[in-house]
Amino acid sequence: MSPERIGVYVCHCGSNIAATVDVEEVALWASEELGDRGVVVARDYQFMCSSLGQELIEADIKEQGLTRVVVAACSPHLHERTFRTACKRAGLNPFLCELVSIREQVSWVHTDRAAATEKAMAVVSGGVERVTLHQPLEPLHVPIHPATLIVGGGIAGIQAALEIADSGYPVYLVEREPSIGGHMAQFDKTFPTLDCSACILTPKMVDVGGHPNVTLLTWSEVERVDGYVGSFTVTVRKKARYVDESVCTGCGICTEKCPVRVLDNTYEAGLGYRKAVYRPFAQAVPKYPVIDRENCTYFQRGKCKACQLFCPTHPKAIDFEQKDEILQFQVGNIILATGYDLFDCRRIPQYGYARLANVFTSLEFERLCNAAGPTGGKIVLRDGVTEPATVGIIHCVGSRDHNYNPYCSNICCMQSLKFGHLVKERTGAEVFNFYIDIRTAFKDYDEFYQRVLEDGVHFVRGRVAEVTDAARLPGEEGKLIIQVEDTLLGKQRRIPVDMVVLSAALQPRQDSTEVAYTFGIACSANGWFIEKHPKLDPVATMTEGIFIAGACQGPKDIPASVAQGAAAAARVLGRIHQKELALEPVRASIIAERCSGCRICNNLCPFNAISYDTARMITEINPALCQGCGTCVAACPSGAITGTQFSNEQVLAQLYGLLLLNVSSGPVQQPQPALVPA
Amino acid sequence: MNANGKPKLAMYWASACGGCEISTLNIGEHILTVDAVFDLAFFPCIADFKVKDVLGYPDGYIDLCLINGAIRNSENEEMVRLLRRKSKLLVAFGSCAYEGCIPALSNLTTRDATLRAAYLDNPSIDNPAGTLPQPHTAVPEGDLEIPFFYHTVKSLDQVVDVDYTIPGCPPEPHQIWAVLQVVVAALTQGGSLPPKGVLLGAGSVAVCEECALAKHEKAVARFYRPYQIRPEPGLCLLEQGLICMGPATLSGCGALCPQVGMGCRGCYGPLPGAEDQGMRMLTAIASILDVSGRPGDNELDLERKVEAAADTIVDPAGTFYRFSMAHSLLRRARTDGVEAAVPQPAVWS
Amino acid sequence: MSEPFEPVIIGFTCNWCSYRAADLAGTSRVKYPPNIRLIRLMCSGRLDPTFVLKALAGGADGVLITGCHPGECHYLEQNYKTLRRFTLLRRTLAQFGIEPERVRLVWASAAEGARLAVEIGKMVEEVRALGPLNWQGVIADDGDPPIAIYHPQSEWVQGVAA
Amino acid sequence: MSAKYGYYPGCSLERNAIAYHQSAVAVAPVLDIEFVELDDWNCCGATEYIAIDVLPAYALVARNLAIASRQKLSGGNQNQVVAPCSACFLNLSKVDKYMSDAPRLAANVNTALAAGGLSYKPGSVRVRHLLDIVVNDVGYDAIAAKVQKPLYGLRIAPYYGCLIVRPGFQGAFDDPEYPMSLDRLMGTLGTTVVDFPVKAHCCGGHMTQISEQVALELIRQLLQNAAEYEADAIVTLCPMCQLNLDGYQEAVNRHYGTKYHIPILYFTQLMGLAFGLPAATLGFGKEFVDAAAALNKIGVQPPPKPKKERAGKEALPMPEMAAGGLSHES
Repeated sequence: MSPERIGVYVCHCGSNIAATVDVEEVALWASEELGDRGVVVARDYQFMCSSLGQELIEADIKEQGLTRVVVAACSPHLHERTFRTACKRAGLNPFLCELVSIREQVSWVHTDRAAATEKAMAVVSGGVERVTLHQPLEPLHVPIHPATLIVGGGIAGIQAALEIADSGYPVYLVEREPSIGGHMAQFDKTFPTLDCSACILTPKMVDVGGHPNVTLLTWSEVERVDGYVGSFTVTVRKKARYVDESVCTGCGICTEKCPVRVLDNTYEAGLGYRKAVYRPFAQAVPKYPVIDRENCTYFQRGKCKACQLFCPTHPKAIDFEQKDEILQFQVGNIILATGYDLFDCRRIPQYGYARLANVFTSLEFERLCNAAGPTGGKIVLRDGVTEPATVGIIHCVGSRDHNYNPYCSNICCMQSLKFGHLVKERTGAEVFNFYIDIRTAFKDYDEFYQRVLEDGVHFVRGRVAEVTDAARLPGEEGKLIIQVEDTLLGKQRRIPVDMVVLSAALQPRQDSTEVAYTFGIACSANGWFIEKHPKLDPVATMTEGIFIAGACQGPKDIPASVAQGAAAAARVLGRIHQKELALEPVRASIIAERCSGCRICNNLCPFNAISYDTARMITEINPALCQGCGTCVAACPSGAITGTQFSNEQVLAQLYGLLLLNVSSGPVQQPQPALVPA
Repeated sequence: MNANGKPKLAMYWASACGGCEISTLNIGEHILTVDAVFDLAFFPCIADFKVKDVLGYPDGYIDLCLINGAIRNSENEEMVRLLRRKSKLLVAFGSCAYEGCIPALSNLTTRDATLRAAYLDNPSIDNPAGTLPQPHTAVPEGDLEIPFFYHTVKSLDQVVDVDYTIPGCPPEPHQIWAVLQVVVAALTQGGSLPPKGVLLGAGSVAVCEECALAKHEKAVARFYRPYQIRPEPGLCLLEQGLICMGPATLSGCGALCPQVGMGCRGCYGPLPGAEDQGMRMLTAIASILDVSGRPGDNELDLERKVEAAADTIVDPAGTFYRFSMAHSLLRRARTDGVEAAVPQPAVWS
Repeated sequence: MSEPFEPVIIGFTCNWCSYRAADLAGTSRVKYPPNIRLIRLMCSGRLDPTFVLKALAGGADGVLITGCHPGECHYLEQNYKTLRRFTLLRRTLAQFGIEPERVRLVWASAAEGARLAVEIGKMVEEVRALGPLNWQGVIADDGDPPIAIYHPQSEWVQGVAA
Repeated sequence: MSAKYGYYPGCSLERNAIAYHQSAVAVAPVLDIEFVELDDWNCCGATEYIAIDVLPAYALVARNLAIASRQKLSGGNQNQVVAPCSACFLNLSKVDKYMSDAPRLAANVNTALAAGGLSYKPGSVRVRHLLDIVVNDVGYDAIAAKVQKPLYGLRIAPYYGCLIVRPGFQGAFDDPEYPMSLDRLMGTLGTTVVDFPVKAHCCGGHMTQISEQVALELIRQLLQNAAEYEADAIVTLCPMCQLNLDGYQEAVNRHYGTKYHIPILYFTQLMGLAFGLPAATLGFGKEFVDAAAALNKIGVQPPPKPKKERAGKEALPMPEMAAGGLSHES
């Protein structure tokens, strides 16, 4: 007879379970067959997760003195916490309650009622055997360090930094480029309001730059993250700027005097040039320039130093001896806002990008129409002089295409409409937008579309087959001909244009898998960071303490990125206020007297929770660092490592129950080997 | 206790190699003490006892009976059942009696395959008629009988109730003497006997604790057979790619083998916390096999790399269950129709 | 026609990927045979090969081990160790005469509910074709007659044979 | 030891594309390739027969596959058959693929073949195009090493036609939208390869028989584009494309009043020239539009590098081509 008094509760879940599993039969079977395994009460109820259902459990605990509870219902990922809290209210340690799934893993996936019922019985029996061996546990409380690390200084990172810093908590904002601002800093106008991108972005950048609570680390990258939620140790490499930030006034004379002109592939998207010592753009924050080693004559050939010569500061701000700095600091939470990369249009050869001069990408066009851009905002062809008479804007380049990216990149429709409007406004050229569907789903977006229609932009519904300069009909010479099937007219069309703008897809960063690996979060197959729940928890990740915001989680526009930046900040502020966090007490621990010091387990832990004590010649596990995966438990040749909630005995007990070896009527009898003497 | 008041000692060898007897005699001059304290009631290895002598004893006559060797045939079984009845304390002495040891390795194959290998397709056999030993053979002189050769080898505790166990192949002389002293104290000066079923003459943690070789974090690209490399002295053998069962084997022998550069074979059996020595060693080896990849690697390439590394471990079942086959969770191979994949020893083929 | 053999298969899943794939199969109502019974571990790295042996010896006809795809492990790299253990285990089981189809390893991310259901269906059919494992039977029927009496006619037979 | 391939010439290479056959056979030994002609091969039905009646058309082609599979040729695990003509290549490749995809079709075809004592198991023969073997098995470096007389000064428009780049067949070996393998091959031979954007557009195929008007328009577009880029010759790898562009060039000139005089050659002919083989053995002279004028332009030194005319001060920088891509006119 088992010493425990176990309550079994089989849920109907309306008809979700009851339709395929004979829940009354399961409850009856549990009380009859599992009586001597400790089951003292077995009920079935319409909705166990309802308050009435929970009260059933609480009443039984109090009146029948239950010491264990097994609920057979939906998935533990849904209502485990609900039933554990119910037990806690009734005075029973929450970890003595087990939720076994007979909905997602039985009723919803099987059709044969008898087989499903028998499987439900086995699942309940497994739960009963397992819960018998559960130990009362207290959640692990870890302190939360008030500082926060934000990776990525785009609009999402900036928003998160401001929200947290304004609440009075320290923020480290690490940005890979010399200045924060991200892709938004490259845009001219933003949809749908046609606000000047710089006008609405720079104030926030200046706030971040000057904020007492923000430590701004630009031209820097996170190299390592150790520790766990509440106390991460972050190692950042602050690359040498060769400019002493304490002395430099940001006057820009060095950039003026620098003789070396370099093609700027990042900020100017390859359309403009910068100097070897440069500041990405005028409103850059921080205002200190950076020397680009590869192109600086001094670093390559040891002479020049023009920038240092003309630098008006004393002592000279330009310092060629500056070395990379490795910084290390403690933070409680981390927000990743690393943004996106643009699809490489060269991957679609038939659109002619990089082969036909007047084919531009969306980012190139943003620089083209930007007042601070290489052409001062004049929309011109690649020769820098001629204004286009006709412009073709192609949507979904590399998006919604099973050869490239299956997903919709969310922003290209509105961006293409914006481009159409800007061309019409500044050049009066004919504009053709080639689309599959116009997606204007958010506030004031469709109104903007109507306005662009009124501007007289032509819309051709069809995926462009080819952009070619091979003229075929008269009037096509010297033009770029867009070959497209107009699905509304139902015929092929060849539209000669002077300029083509490709609204390229948004793609995950090139190094997103490495970054995910560094921060211990998961990356989906195509590279977007995986959120904890796509609908209910989009800014958290499966890893406690790591949050994501903005385009790194999936293609989205500025309003959504700002919202997610603020949301992630709110989640972090919530954590900081709690001062400590209760973690699932699933931990591994070593039974010291059984450890022989063989060190087999020493290299198993990616969280460095396992360390060897050279003095006592045995291995120890730091419970704070241990994430509870159990790999070392299964690896220890002496069986000297055990784990709470997932000990060998508990798992084997569940197995014993699942195989119905604990019930007389079970399918497989454990025959006594004939040879054991009477 | 009868006539001369001296406790009666017996030592029998079932399917064994005699190594345990030699190790017992290796306790040196203490053998004189044993002779002084005990009366030998049955010790076929060193004195001419006959079965009918044992049959003549009343039940429980033998105070201490040390049985080594596995139960391979019907004679072994009869004798151990007989000695069980005639003995107060029955000790499973050595790895064969404790967990099957080398004889039990034949559980990976069948009786017929074993007999064929020994009597028919054996390189040095001359048996044109292809005769195989039979339990009963009629010969002019009469009916010849030999014990029945079992399909499955069993350990002592799978046949009779065992009081104590002394692991090891063979148990170390100093451990044997230590156990004898405890028993002698109990029998003569009324000292207390250890609780039934206890493992005597062994440590409580793995061999590594007693092993003097330097141990570090282990990452092994591949494994070698002992003849393939010459291990560096002073460094853990496992780290050099030699399979050493030390981490999964009970200490007590003083890590003799690793000190001379030979990986521990696992003869002292599993640790108290481990239910199946083979699986404990398998998962230990898998944990230090240095084959992994980075996110985005091709899964097939990864599998090929792991398979290639696993190829360097020639006979996993035989290696990891060399001594504890009879106590393994699966106990024997399934051979009905499915020809047990007995690995051909690389040396012969 | 005798009742068709219904194999019992024990499935080990990892909490972050394959268990959620099983849940997803449920929420998308993808059907698969009921012969499999799942055990949730925190990670496929938690799977001790002893569990597989215990399942087989305890009456299961097959064991399905599932986990995150290599590189997508919630604990970063623990499924590489699962793959190594599985590779060594499969070879050891082959020496015990257990067909490789009875113990399989399938990687299933949290989004591959349907694929996991298909793999389960495939495995159930393969094990059904192999027939029952019944390991207890393998251990019990060791093909030996009761004790072959040394001297059937001698008086001490009773003592020994009792 | 030279790599052996089963050789399926097809009817064209015996008649109107004899130049392709002669140049291919001449070039093979230089490339260390050996062609073993399938004995008793039959016509592949080109692009017409399949439109008339599917099953006999498949059986007709499958017979060749059956013969090839019986004739263990190039060793290795799967013997390979090379079909220089694009239509033959596509038909052999298509039949093999559809027989493996549709077992019922395979069964019907095999019952037909049984009458001749033959059968074909789908997948047992790997169908290759000649360009694929030259570019991928031999490789550009090996070819470059064999070039004795680089064809400097010759401006070439590489024309693939629409059959060999069609995606989805196991023989496909280049980008269906914008193939580059022939461009790189011609570059390796020393010619100046012009950017020929219509290089994978249709040549009209058998439309010349059904509705000449449509075919002439398609052919005109190809010739016009080649002329625009001042190509000296168009190089192709398919007898039908060669025939349409070459044979109907005069008809296009008459119909549209144009004066195109662009010879249409096979890539193997130019390879032969570059390897220093005598022109006579390469089938020159068989073409309607005489190639002599073009061939005379082959100089001894490479043409002067066209100096990039100084882009205007305000010109915006061009993104550079994908790494490794042949940048035209550079």
